[in-house]
Amino acid sequence: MTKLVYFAWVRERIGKGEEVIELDPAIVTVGDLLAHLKTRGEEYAAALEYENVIRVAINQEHVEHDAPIKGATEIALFPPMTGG
Amino acid sequence: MTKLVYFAWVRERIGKGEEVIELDPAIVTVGDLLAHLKTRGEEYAAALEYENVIRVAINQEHVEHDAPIKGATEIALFPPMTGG
Amino acid sequence: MAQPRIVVQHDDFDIAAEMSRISGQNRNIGAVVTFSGLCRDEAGTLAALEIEHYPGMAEAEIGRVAAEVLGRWTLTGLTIIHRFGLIKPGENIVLVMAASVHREAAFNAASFLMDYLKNTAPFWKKEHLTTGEERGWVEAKTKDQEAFKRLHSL
Amino acid sequence: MAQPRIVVQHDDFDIAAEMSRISGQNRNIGAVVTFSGLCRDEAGTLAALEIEHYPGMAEAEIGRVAAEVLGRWTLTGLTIIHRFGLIKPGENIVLVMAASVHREAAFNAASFLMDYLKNTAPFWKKEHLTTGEERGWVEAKTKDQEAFKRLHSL
Repeated sequence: MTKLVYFAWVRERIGKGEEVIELDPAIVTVGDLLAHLKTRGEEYAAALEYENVIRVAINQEHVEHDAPIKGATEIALFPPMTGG
Repeated sequence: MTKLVYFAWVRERIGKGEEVIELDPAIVTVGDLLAHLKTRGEEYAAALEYENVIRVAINQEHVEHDAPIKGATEIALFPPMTGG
Repeated sequence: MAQPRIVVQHDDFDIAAEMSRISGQNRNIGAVVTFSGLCRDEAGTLAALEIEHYPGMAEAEIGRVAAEVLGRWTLTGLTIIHRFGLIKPGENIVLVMAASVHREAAFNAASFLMDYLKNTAPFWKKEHLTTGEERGWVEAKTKDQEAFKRLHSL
Repeated sequence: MAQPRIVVQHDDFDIAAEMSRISGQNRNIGAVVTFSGLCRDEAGTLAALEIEHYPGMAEAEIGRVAAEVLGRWTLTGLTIIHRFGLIKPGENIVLVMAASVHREAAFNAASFLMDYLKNTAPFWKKEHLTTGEERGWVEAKTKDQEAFKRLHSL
């Protein structure tokens, strides 16, 4: 089981802040995960429409879209940061 | 009559903070003034020994050594600044 | 130097207290550079900013940025405070305070830290207008996004 | 912006009060960069700095530097305070506070202002040692002297 967490407009479009899901072993990279999530419903498709702007962190560290998700206990999806 | 003011080690070596002197009309530039002051005694010669490090301000604005002193009411001589 | 001081909180901070804390650590500090980021009123149109953050990762990521800065410049103290929640115009959002023996290190460290922080620390701003509407999420500037991509080669 | 605030005094200053003063002027300030220059203890050897200044010219020259900075960067506030007289390790010597809409202007203005000020404002430091002796006048750094010469082509 993997915990997914969402922030800002990704959270708003998906309609929840977090969820725990079972990931198929065929989902190897972050890119695979994003493609899979888009099939879970309209709200996911809307949230992840512009896939390449989505930032991803695994276990609270930024990763690239080709990073493997093996070993992830928490995967976060969010828009580009606007702090500071 | 022109007021001369001295700061930091220039003041200490000359032994006073200010004085008012009558300047000969042949003293045209700052450089002429420095050369003249050096003839006024050992303490002046010691203060102005390394003439090119001496900074000069006329009426409270930095000037170069070739600046004319005409119109000066206050001429200041001091070492390079070390504020900030 | 001691560990950097990193705080993520809703509450406001006290610059004078942070200054005493950083300069009290060491009597050989010659320079303290402080950056305060404030909430602008956008010519009277903005009622408040709502700042969302990723608890845990926010602190961890600021810690990674601080470690990078401490590897590049020799500092005698470093404090970073980032607020979240509802923040009104004129209020503080972020504080970066860098102390060093000579001023160049503190200036460079504080400036670099802010650039880096904006691009990598997980905070997002939403604007609430004085009309009562939400203008929505602030968009990341293109130059900030490009800086992030250079760092992470996405 | 309003006139810069320029103060030359013996008394210490209050950073929090200066911050309120500069940010209270305008609700569209996004960034305040503060430089505090402190008296170092030089590894315990320094008892105090004695700062001599040229009254009148000190204020005038800081005003000229401030005008130069305000011509180069768009600021919403600028404060410069320089102390004189006897100053002990850990105490403040100088404060530069620059406020702007975006952070780059405030950082660049504060950093430039300090470089410029060190080279042209008529202040001189003498060191008093913990042994009771005077070490004498602090020598200007070669790079500061060269910067002054470039400015004034002496």
